[in-house]
Order: sequence, then structure tokens, then C-alpha cells
Amino acid sequence: MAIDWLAIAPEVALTVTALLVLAADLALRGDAKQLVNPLAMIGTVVAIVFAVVLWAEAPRVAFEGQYVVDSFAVAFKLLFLGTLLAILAISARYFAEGRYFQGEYYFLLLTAFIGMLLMPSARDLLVLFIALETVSVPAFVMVGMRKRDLYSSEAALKFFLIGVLSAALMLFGMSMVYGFTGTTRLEGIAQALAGDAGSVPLLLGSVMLVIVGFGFKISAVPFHFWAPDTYAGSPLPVAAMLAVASKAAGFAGLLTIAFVAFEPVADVWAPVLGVLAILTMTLGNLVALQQRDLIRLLAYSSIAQAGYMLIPFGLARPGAEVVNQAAVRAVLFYLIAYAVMNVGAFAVAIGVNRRTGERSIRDYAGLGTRSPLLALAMTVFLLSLGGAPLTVGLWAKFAIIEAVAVEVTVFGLVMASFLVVNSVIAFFYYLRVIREIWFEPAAAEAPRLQPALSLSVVVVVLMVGTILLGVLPGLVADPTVVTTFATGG
Amino acid sequence: MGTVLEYAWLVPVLPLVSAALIAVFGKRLPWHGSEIGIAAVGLAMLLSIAIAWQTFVTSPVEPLELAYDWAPLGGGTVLELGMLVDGLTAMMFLLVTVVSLMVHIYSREYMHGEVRFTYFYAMLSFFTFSMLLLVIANNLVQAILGWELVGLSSYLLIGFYWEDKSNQDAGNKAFLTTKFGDVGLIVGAIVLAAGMLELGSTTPFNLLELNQAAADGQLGQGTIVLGILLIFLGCMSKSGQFPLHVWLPDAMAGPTPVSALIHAATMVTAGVFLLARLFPVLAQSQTAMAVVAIVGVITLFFGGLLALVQDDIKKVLAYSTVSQLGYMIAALGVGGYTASIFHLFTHGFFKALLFLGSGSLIHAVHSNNMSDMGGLRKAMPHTFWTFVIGSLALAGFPLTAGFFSKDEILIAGDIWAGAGFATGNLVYWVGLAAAFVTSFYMARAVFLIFFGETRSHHAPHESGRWMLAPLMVLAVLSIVSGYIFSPFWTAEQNFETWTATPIIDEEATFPFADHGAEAAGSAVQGEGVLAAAPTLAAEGGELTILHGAPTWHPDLLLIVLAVFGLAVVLAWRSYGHGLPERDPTLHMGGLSTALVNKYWLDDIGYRYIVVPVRDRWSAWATWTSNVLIDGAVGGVGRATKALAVATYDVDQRVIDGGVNGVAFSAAWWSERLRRLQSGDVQRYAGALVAGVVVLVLAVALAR
Amino acid sequence: MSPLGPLLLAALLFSIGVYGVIARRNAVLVLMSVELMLNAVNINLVAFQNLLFPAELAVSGQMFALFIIGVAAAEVGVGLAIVFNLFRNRATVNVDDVDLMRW
Amino acid sequence: MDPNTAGWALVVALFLPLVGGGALALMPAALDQQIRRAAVLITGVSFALVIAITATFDFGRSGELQFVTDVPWIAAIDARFFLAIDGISLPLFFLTYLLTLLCAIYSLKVLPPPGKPKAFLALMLMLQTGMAGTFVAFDLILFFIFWELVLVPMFFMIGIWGGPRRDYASVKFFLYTLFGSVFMLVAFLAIYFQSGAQTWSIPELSALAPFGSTTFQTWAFLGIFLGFAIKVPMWPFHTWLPDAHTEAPTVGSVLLAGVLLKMGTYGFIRIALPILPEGATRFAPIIGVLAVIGIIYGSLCCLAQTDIKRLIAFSSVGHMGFVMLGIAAMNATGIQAALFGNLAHGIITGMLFFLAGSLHERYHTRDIATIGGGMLKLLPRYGVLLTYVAVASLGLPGLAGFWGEFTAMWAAISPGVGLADSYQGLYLALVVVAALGTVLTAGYFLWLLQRVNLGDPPERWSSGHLDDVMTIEWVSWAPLLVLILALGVYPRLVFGVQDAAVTNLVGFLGG
Repeated sequence: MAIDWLAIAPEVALTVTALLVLAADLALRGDAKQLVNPLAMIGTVVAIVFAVVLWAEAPRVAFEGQYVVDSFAVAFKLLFLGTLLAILAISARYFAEGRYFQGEYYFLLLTAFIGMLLMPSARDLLVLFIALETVSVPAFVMVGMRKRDLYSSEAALKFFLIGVLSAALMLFGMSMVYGFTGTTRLEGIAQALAGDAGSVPLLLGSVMLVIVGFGFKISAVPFHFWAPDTYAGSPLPVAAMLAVASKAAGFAGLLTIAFVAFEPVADVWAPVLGVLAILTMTLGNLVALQQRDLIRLLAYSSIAQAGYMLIPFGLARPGAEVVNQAAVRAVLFYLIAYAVMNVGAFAVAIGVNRRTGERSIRDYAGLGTRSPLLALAMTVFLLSLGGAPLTVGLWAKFAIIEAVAVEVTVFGLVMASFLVVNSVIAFFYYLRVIREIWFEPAAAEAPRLQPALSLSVVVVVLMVGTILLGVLPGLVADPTVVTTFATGG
Repeated sequence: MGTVLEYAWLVPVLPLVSAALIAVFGKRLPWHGSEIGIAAVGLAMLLSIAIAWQTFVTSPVEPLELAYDWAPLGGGTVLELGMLVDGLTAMMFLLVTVVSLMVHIYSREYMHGEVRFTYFYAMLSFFTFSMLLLVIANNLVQAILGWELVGLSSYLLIGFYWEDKSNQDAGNKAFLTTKFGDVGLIVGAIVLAAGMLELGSTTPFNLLELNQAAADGQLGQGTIVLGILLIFLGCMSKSGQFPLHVWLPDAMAGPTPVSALIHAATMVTAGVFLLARLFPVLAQSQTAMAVVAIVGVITLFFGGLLALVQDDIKKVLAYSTVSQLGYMIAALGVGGYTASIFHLFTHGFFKALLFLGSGSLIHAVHSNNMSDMGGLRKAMPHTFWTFVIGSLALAGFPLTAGFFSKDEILIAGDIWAGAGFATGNLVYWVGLAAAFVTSFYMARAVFLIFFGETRSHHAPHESGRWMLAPLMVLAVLSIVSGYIFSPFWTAEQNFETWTATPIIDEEATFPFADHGAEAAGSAVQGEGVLAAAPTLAAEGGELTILHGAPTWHPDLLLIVLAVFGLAVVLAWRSYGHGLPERDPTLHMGGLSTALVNKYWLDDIGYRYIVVPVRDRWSAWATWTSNVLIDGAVGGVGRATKALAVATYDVDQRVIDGGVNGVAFSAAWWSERLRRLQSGDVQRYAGALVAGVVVLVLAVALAR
Repeated sequence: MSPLGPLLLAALLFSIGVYGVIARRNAVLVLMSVELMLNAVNINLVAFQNLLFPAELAVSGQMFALFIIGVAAAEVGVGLAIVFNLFRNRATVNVDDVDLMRW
Repeated sequence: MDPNTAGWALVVALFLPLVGGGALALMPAALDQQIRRAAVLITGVSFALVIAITATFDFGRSGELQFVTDVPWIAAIDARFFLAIDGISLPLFFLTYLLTLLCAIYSLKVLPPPGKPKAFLALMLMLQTGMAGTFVAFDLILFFIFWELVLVPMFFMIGIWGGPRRDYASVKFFLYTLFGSVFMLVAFLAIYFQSGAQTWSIPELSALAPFGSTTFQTWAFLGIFLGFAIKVPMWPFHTWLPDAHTEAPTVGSVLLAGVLLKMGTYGFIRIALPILPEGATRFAPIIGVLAVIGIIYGSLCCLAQTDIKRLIAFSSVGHMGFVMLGIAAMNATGIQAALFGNLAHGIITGMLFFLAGSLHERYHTRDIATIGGGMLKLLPRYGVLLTYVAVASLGLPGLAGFWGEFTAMWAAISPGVGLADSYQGLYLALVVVAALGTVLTAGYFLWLLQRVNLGDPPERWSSGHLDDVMTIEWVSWAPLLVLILALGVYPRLVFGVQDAAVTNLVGFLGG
């Protein structure tokens, strides 16, 4: 069996980089350890190059159809790798100054991203599971990275327990699905579900259990409880990773399993996910209103965003090609937009408060004078998260409403109206931060901020990206139009 | 080659230019701008005289209409800016420019030394422009434009002494009361124009078209009644008709020349003018005419009564103005088109004269009150005789201008009664009664002011030339202006032919009066006999004379003279020697045996007529005017205020509160939901598992 | 042989595990409960493979079980590390006491 | 410039302020005066360009789109970058540039605390592009972008440079208008999919109309209605307005009243009516009733105000009621009236806010009772200006305010598209009540003048020296003062320009 190396080239590149990082960390001493960061970046860039090459080469099928590199997968891979690059950049000074275990951190980070790269290509329950765990396990450790910090260890514990619980639930579901269909291949499952098996209650329940595992990753209600505590307790770059990359990976997996394997029973899970979407965005926004800690606010905001992204799932119908494709595209576009703006927001948070404990919104008072760049950037990111015009956030919401409008249903309209109302509610708390930044005077002792160069670069790039995509969403929207699932084999 | 009529547009434009020039350069000029005003209005007057002459000698003149498209209004309709020159326009031009010029000249002296002298002149000129714009308008919108500008200038001039609160209030009251009427005017104009639009007119506001369409019976009765009555509401407020006259006495807060120009001669006649302009429309509806007549009658009578109890000379004149305007309106209501505008014309001169005369008095004694005057005859001889002429004219003393015009109205009422309409009788008899009242209070005023001992705290002195000259000019006009419609003129050229237009003359004018017209010997319908004089002649035996020469009516002359005499004598009895309360014995001493009966009559008259009328009825009228109606206006004001406060409250609490309430309920939920995040990981896990169970069950049971 | 028996066993084990995760206060016991759940899955997979799809060449059920065993080991390793770290910081392995962050 | 080919001129004029604002942001904050002058320069150049556009505009074909730029923009959703200008857009477009220039000039001297001219002017320029773009965008998506773009700078203008309750006001403004516009966006999408034409182009959609069932038209119109009605603002969606106006800095209030509110009515006329004629017909009586309620209600509220800025703000509710009444008439005259009223209100109320702002500069209070009258003695020129503008605002014929109101009533008495048959009585009642509203309007303005202008000034102001109108104020106000008179005397300036375009538009209404 010949292995299609090109198909897995990005993963291989990252794996090699991870090993190199580990080795370098062992070899280097003291401040020299900081060199692992550029090393990781180089590896990432190499992986990106491979991914770009793959974009032209897609679709490719490897490992007898268990692993498919289609345009959908490549799009996600590029998204992950881009996010990785940004997170590496914002991590540099954070970890260098914090005296953390740099080598381990970068190794774990790269490993987690390997798992993510696997996710959208997986066409087998087993591969999906492996990918998911490869994302999760390093993340458990990274969250607890600040070993002496009570918050950090508590965050790790909560994350871990909820993580393994949902993994176990998902596995139980997978085992049942296997039992009913006799295969772990996604296409095979789809065929079985399209037949008689599609109406067995136990099987349908199992399908739901499988979906639950991803619900944890994307922090949908009621699997979201870990998110605020974990984000607040972990090192900020890790929180950014969890909020963006890990969540995107969850969506990648959920999209794959929902629209490839479980598509024939979409009429069953779609309403459930739609209801979850409504619950998730509403709860996320409402609770966010009460937050005084910026990171927790961002956490709840990201829960709400997950709710928006679940809406297209609620639209899915078995066999409705056009609707389902529009739904997938909407989610993908939203994720890209979400990555740009949310990484940006976390980056600014890193620039403003690097330490642990409560990171009050009050700390942002007078940011406009303390660091105009960060203040402006934060404003742009928050407005974008809210969906203001000339930012990519507007188009993200637009994409979702557009998906709803492809074939108007009552339920779709209900979800859309919740989206609309929630967008307005969300502005309440985004504007609160913006107000703090611009309208309030800085505390007397607050110094001017000197963000690290790499951080500034990331912030500027993301800010420009947010606005550029806000003006010309076609830059991303047009290519993603062609993203489709390729069938294995 | 056009006639002088084509330059009629210059008449309003000159004062406008003057107003602008005064405003810009006035302060730097030696006479502080007054010279510009006088020159411009003087020129306008000369032009008006030329126009008047032209229209008069060729009367009845075909209306000259020149218009250009001002703006498209959408839907193919066009708004015009234009001029309509006919006898009515020419007549109004003459009146307005003459009185305005007199006031301009007079104010040179009267307003001398005022801080805002220049501003005053600018405003005078601006007012003149506004009034002329209204007069020249060939369409309703332009008329409304002039109408409202007139209101604005009036507001600004009433509140000329704006340091005092009462003056500010007077200005506001005047503006708002008339603005209320304007609602009627505007909506009425719109209703009529909508009717025109339905007829396919592209210039729906055009006056001539409107009149023509109405006369041809093309407009629906509903449109006509609604439209004209709404417009009449505007006329009521502007022309001080009961009960909307309340602002007029208060408006005397303005400088006296202003009162002369605006609140006597011109602006208050705008309503009469507009209604006369729309007479062909009004004449289509019996209902509308009846309403107009009744309102006019009420006004002329009760307005007159009010004047009896005034001490302030300007208020006496103001109430008399109200009363006279009532005559004009009532005349329109009984088909007396010519009578109405004839009275408008003469009244303008003599009422301006009276006001300017009172200004001269006030200038001399520094008080408006007649109780502060007395015996001024000697100190101010010129003022005296001019004032007396004015008073005689107002009282309708034979052979003065007021005699001719007021009698026309009475005769018009008589004819209308002859045609079978009860309102005609009403106008005739109440008009006659009010003539008595008029004579009485004017006599009272004259006696109190010029006779008896002086009660002034200042040494009275005669006014200077600048003030006296206008008085004399107006005094002359107060006599001669009436002769334009007297038997000295021919059937072909007199006031009636001058102001008549083909639409009024030749078209069906009172379609509802078919049977009645026959009864009146076709005196009303279709024969163009709107003026009373020729009709009465017809009754006198010379049948069906159209546009007959005005003739003498000795019977009426006698009646009027009697009424006048009675009034003056009664007045003399009371006031001839100063304030009666102060010296009743002197009053008694003048009696002779031959006058006992008179004394007896006097006693009866005093007890049963004078006392009730002067002390009770008028007091009651004053009370209703001041307390009920004014109170209602004030009450409306207060109620509006209260409503405003309440509305604002509702706004802030309920509507805004609702908006905020949504936000608060979001916060409320937010607070509850936040508690779910207990911090205990096992509760999280429990919730997770519970959620999973629910979801799994939901899905499993879905099929 | 019917797969019902193993299935019931697995379900029972799994439920016990769920109960343990939710109810036990000791973090180590919670970890053990997780192991129970994963093993219930393994029983399922192996039983299905053998009883329902003996002919399947890929033996995917058993393969899956192997992977789960491996991953479970890794997870428990990480979990224990986290619990130890917690114990070092707070001198307790009581899950209830870990509620510094809430709301 | 050839109006058929010079689309670039419009694009440049539109984006020059935005680019200029960006450039301004890069200048060092220390160059205080230079920044202010640069802003004047930018707005001045843009205005010059707009004058050039106006001058070369083919008024003979004002019903057609000119200066067209129509290129693909977002292929994925068929959105196009479609800018153009016609007789309806031109006056509002012109007003936007004029007002912004005047605001820039005004800001040379006057800027509320905390100063920071750079940020303020950059925001203002950004706002300018947003506002102007709304009037020339002929693609629904592009329109929406410009529409929303306006929110952000205005939010900051109110929030940073505003009065004591600026926090509340700014957030309320933002969220309230945002709320409406998201529904509008949903309605736009519904229109897009319902038309099936794969286009967001307003002219194309208008030509396709009416499409969809009556139910669709009703719901879509409702969505659009919410968005526009909040912006207008129509009663009862007006409550954001007094707060925003009261707290906003002078320039913010001027632009808010002068241009922002116009976007709502413009939207009704440009989008809601021609694209959803059936929905509009069904809603017209409701709009009419709300409009008239707004007229009476706004005036009553004005009578209860003690704060001069708040009074002017509430007066906007009444005036925009007349504009909406014109729209409710659904005929050419009504739309003419609405557009004229729009423009006149922009000029007059903008000017009123300038005056109120300067009043605050002088007296340091906006409380009418504290000012206490006598301004004609204390600040005579200022008093005269206030009288002039107030009188214009109460709708005196011969000044700009009259035409919108009168024509709206005239239009409403014979409403179009068959409304006359079923609702004649209602519309007559509307006209009468609206006319009564003019009395109330006159009432509160006269009362305002009485309390501010007339009488003797109270003691407290006699000691300090108060400056009368400054040169910079004359410069920035003169154009508005002239326009108030010019539009009043020569309404053809606007009616004439719009006529053909309005006739075109009414063609889409059918009926």
C-alpha cells in the first residue's frame, strides 16, 4: 500500500517540527530556549506551504478512503495553520517572560494542531476519535501549564473531567453506531442510515451521543460549563487556542460527521441542534452581560458565537443538497471570520493584561490613551464580533442569514430572529468594553503599554484582515464557495 | 404694448426692496432708514393710483393674470407665482399703499427716538410687502404665503416693546389665534385644490380657475362647503370675527401707527378680502353664506357693545374695528359683495385716521386712557377736527364715507331679505342697531377726549407736521372716498363696476336661490346686481336696471341720521362735559323744560338701555370674551400644557421604559442564568449528562 | 450468542461510571469511574465485532478498542498528573473544593 | 465631467473623506490647528468635487442615474459596487457635503471637551462617507454597509464628546438603530431570494416589482419599516433621538439632525416604496397615522421641555412626521414633499442645533429657565438668528420649512395608488390634525423665543461678558441661513431637480 505523502504533508511537517522543538528544548539552555518559538513558526510556515499546494491538488484520497483531503479539509487546514501562526506569535513573549516550560508548551501546542489537521480529513470514526483526543490531551496539559497557579490547576481539572466525560459518552455512541452499522467508515454509516437502520430509536440516540462529543469541543449549551472557567484559568494564548482553534476543530469534526455520516437522519438531529443553537447563543449572550472579567466575557461571547454557528446545522435536511452545502459554507465562513477577530481580541488581551487572576474590564479604562493601537484594534475586533459593518463579522452573520434564506422555513426564521435579537444584545457588552476603552479616563497608576513587536504585528495583521474582509468578503467567500466534501474511495 | 397693469408686480416688490435696504443700510442713513420706506411706499402708491385709474376708467376690467411656474409639485401639477390684477386688486392696492404711506410718514415723528426705529421701519415696509403679496396673488398658495407673512410681521410689531411680558403675550396670542385660523385656511385651500385636481387642473391652486369652476357648477357641493367654511375659519381669525376676535384688542400693545396700519386698515381686512376673492365659490352654497352672515352679525353687534365700556381709546377703536369687520363679513353673507369691499375701502381710511389721531393724543398726554384726557379740543385743534371727521365717518354720518358704505350693507341685507332669506333681515336690523351703538361710543369717545376739563397730568401740545399731515390727508379721504359709489357717478363708472369681475357679473352666482330670485324680481340672480344701490332703485320702480347708477335713498338717510342723532345726544347727555361720575350736576344743569321728555327718555334709556347695555350686557360680553372665550383659549393653552407634560411623562416612562424594560429583563435573566455557573465541576458534569439524556431521548423518540 | 448480554453489561458499567464521575468527591475515584466508562465502550466494541460482524476483515471494532485502551492510558496519565498537581497546590483531592472560579 | 462616464468623480468624492480621515489619524496629535485645517481642506475639496458634480449633472435627465459606477464586488452573493446619483439623491448628497464642511469649519474654533481634534475629525470624516454613501448606493448590500457604517463614528462622537449622560445616550443610539437595521437586513435577504433575479440592484428590483405574495410583501415591508422608521424616527420609535441629540456634541447633533435622520426617509422612498409597492400600500395608512401622531406628540413634548437642545430634538419628531405624511400619501406630490421636507429639516434643524450649541458655549447651560430671556439685548445678533431659524422651523411660508409641510398635507388629501378610494376620510382627518400640529409647532417656538429672546436679561448674566456671534460662526452658518431663504423663495431648486426622478419612482408604485 503506497502512502500518499503529499496528502498528509502538512501533518508530517508539523510532526517533524514538534519533535524538533522537543529536541531543541532539551538542547538549549536559559534564554536560548526562546529560539523554539521561531523554530515552530518555520515549521508552521512549511506546513502552510504544503497546504496551499494541496489546495490546488484537492481532492486526494489516502488510506483507503479513511483520510480525504478535499477543498473543505484544506480550507480548514489553512484556517488551523493560520491560527497556529498567530498563536505562536502572541505566545512568544508571554511564555518567555513567564518562565514557563517553553519547550513543552510548543511541543504540546504543535501536537494539538496535528490533531486538528486530521479532523476535517477524517472519514472514519476511529480517525475522528484519534484526532479529537490528539487535540484534547495536549490541551489538558497546556491549560494546567502554570503549575503553581491555583486557577490554572483548577481550570485543568475542570477541563479534563468534562473532556473525558464527553469523550466517553461519544465513544459509547460510536460503539453503538458501529454495532448497528457494522462499519466505522462514515460513508458506510451513511449508507446504513439511509436504509432501515435510520429509524431505530437506539441508533438515533447513539447518533446524538456521538454529536455530544463535539458539542463539548464547541462548547454548546449544556456542554459549555467548562469553557469560562477554563479560559479564565489557563494561560491566555492557550485560552485563545481553545476558543478559536479547538472550537474550529470541533466544528470541523461536527460538520464532517453530521453532513457525511449522519446526513440521512438530518431531519432528526437538525431540530435538536437548532434548539441547541438558540439556547447556546441566548445563554452565552445573557450571561456575558454580567461579566466583569474580560476573559470570561470573551468566553461567553465565544459560546454565543458557537450558537450562531450551530444555526446552519439546524437547517440541514436529508438529501437537500443545496441547503446543506450552503449550511456548510456558512459555518466555514463564520469560522474563518471568527478566527480572525477572536484571536485578535485575545491578542489584545495578552497585550493589556499578561498576568493571572481577575482581568477586569476596568483595566481597559483609558486604553485609548495608553495604547492607541491596541485600543483601536480591540474596538475593531469587538465591533466585528458584534457584526458591525465594514468588518468581517457582519458578513459572517450575513452568511448565516443567507443560509437560512436559501429555503425559508418557519424554524429557520425563528433561529434567524434569535440571531438578530442576540446580535443586538451582544452589542450591550461589546460596547461596554469599548466605552471603557475610550470614554473612561485611565487609572492614575496605569502605565503606557509597550506590546511586543510580534504581538503588534499579529494585532495589526488581524485588524487589517478584519477590515479588509469587511470591505471585500469575496476574498474569502469566493474561494470557499467551491468547498465541498469529497467522498472517500 | 402692455398697460400699466403689467407693472403691478412692482407694487409689492418696492416695499420688499425697501425693507431689505432699511435692514442693511438703515442705521447709517440720516433719517435712519425712514426715508427709504417713505420713498418706496410713495412710489408704490403712485403706481397704485395709476393702476386704480386705469382699471376704473375701463371698468369693468378683464382680470389680467400673469404667472410663471414657480415649482413643479409632482404628478404634473405646478405651483405658480403670479399676479392677478383686477378692480379688487387695484382697490386694495390703493387702500394699502395710501394708508401705509401715511403711517410711514406719521411714524417719522411718532417713533422718533425709539431704540429700534430702523427695525420698525423695516418691519413696516415688510408688512406692506406681505399684504400686497396677498392682494396680488393669483393662487391660493401665494395668498397663504402673504397671509402668513402678514401674521409674522404683525407678531413682530405687536411685540415691538418686547421688554414687557404683557406685550410678548399679546404678540403670541395674536400669532397663535390667527395661526389656528390658518389651519382652516390651509386645509380649506387644500380641499378646494383637491377638487380642482380632480377636474384635471394642472394649476389646482389658481384662483381664477377655481372661481370659474365653482361658478360653472363643476365643483361638488361637499368640496365647496367644506373648503369655503374652512377658509372662512381662517378669515374669522384674521379678521377678528367672533369668537376669534380676542387677539385684536390685545394687539393694541403694539405702537399706535402699527395699530393704524395693521389692526385697522389692512391686515384685519385680509380675511374679508380673501373671502371676497373667493366670492363666486362662496355664492354656490346657501349654507356657507348663512354661516358667514350669522357670524358677521354676531360680531358686528357684540363687538360694538364691547366698545362701550372701554376707557383705553385704542381699545374702543379696536372693538369698533371688530364690529366694522363684522359688517363686512355679514355683507358677504347676504350677497353684498360690493357693499362689503366698499366698506372695507372706506373703513380703511377713517379707521386709520382714528388710530393715528389717537396716537397723536397718546403722544400728547402719555396715556391711552380717556380718563386721563378731556378738553383737548383747544390744545390740539387739528387732531380734534380730524378725529371728529373720522368718528363721523365711522358712525355713518350722512355724506361721510362711512355713510355710503355702511348703508350699502344694510341695503344689501334688505335685498337679501327680499329674496326670501332670513339672514337678510338679521343683517339689516342688527346692523342698524349696531350703527346706533357705534355712534354712541364714538360720540362718547370724542366727548371724553376733547370736551370737558383736561384731566391730563402733562401739558398737552399739538403734534408736529409729520403727524398732522397724514391726519389731514386721511380726513379728506374719510369723506371723499365714499363718493366713489354715490349718485354723483354714472352707471358705467362707479365702485361697483370697478370691482366687479366677469365671473361675478355674468355667471350663475346664487344657484340655490332660483325661486327666491324670481321673488326678488331677478334682482339677485344672474343680473349682476350685487351692489345694493341699483337694486333698490329697481325696487323703486325702475325695473331691471343692471349696473344702474347709485341713487339716493332718502328714507334710509333719514333713519341713519335719526339713529346717529339719538346716539350723539345720548352720549352728550352722559359725557358732553367730562366724566359723568365726577360732575353729574353740570349734566343736570344743561336741561330745559322742552327736554324733560328727553330727560324722561334719557332716564328710561339710561335705565333700560344704557345701564343694561353699558354695565351689564357689555360687561357680560366682556366677561364672556375675557373669561369664557379667552379663558377657553387660555384653558386650551393650559390643558395643552398639562397634556404636554403628561405626554412627556408617558414618553419617558412607558415607551422609553418599555425599551429599557427589554434591556432590564435581559439583565434579569442574565443574573439568573449566571448562577448556573456554580464553579462545581461535578454539577457541570451532572448538567451535561442530564442534557445528553434529554437530547438522546428526544432524538430517539423523534421517529 | 445474542449481543444483548454484553450490551447490558456495558450499559451497566457505563452508568456506574457516569454516576461515579458525577457523585464521587475524590478525584482519584472520579478518574477510576472514567476508566469504567471507557471499558464499557471496549466491551461493546469487541462484543459487536465478534458477535455481529465476525466476517469483517478490517476488524475495526477490535482495532477501535485497542486505540481506546491506549488513549485511556494517556488520559489517565494526564488526569493523574493534574490531580497530583492539584493536591500539591491545595492539599486536597476533593473535587468539591475546587470552585475558585465561578459565575 | 461627462455625467455619463465620470463615475470616478462620485467615487472619489465619496471616499475622499474616509481616506482623508485615515490620513488625519496618522498626523501627530500635537499639530492641533493643522489637523483642524486639514479637515477643512479635505471636506472643502470633497465639497468642491460635489459642486463640480452638481454643475455637470444633466438636469434634463434628472430621472436617470448619472455618474454610474457598477462593478462586481462580492461575487459569492452577487453584490455589486453600484454607485450613481439621480435627482432624488443629488440634493441630499449635496447637503451632506455642505453640512460636513460647515461642521469642519465650525470645529476650527469650537470643540467640546476632551478636545482631541484628530480623533473627532477623523470620525466625522468617516461619518461623512457613510452618510453620503447611503444616498448614492444603488445596491442593497452596499447601501446597508454605508447605513451601518454611520453608527460607529456617531456612537463615538456622542460617547466621547457628549454631555453628562453620554454613556447612556450613545449606547441607546447604537443599539436602537442597530436593532432596526438587522431586521432590515433580513428583509433585504428575503427580497433578494424572493425576486429570484440574483441581484441586489435597487433599479433592477424596482423594475421587477411587485413580486412575491401579499404576505411576503407585508412581512418584508415590516422588516424594512422597522429599520427605517427607527432612523427617521417615527413615533413611537423615537425615544433614542432626544437622548442622542441632547448629549451629542454640537457637530454631532447637526449631522444627526441634518443628515442621519434623512437616511431613514430616503430609504423609504428609494427602497421600500418602489421595491415593495404592495406592502407599502398596505402600510401607508398606518404610516400616515403614526406620522400624524408624531406631529402632535412631538409638538406637545416640545412644550414640556426645559432643555433647549431637547426641545429642538423633539421638534424633529414633529417635523419628520410631516415628511412621513408625505410618504404615506404615496403619490408624486407626497414624495416631492417628503424629500423637500427632509432637506429643509436638515438645513433648519441643523442650524438650530448650531445655535443651541453656541448658546451652550456662551451660557454653559441648556436650561431655558436659567438662560432666562433677554438674549436680544445681551446677544442681539444671536437673538435675531434664533428668531429667523425658529420662524423657519415653524413653517413660515417664504422660508424652507413651509414647502415640505404644506405640500405634504396637499399630497395627503388625495393619496395615490387607490388609497383615496378606501381611506379618503382617514386621510382628510390626517391632514386636519397635521394642520393643527402646525399651530402647536408655532406655539412652542414662540414660547421658546419668548423665554430666550425677549424680556430683560436676568442679573446673573449681566456681570460676565458674553460674545455675540463670532466670525467663524458666521462663516459656517451663512450658507445655511441663505439656503433657508433660498429654498423658501425658490422651491424649484429642489422640486425641479427631483421632479423627473420622482415621476419615475412613482411609476413603480403602480395603482
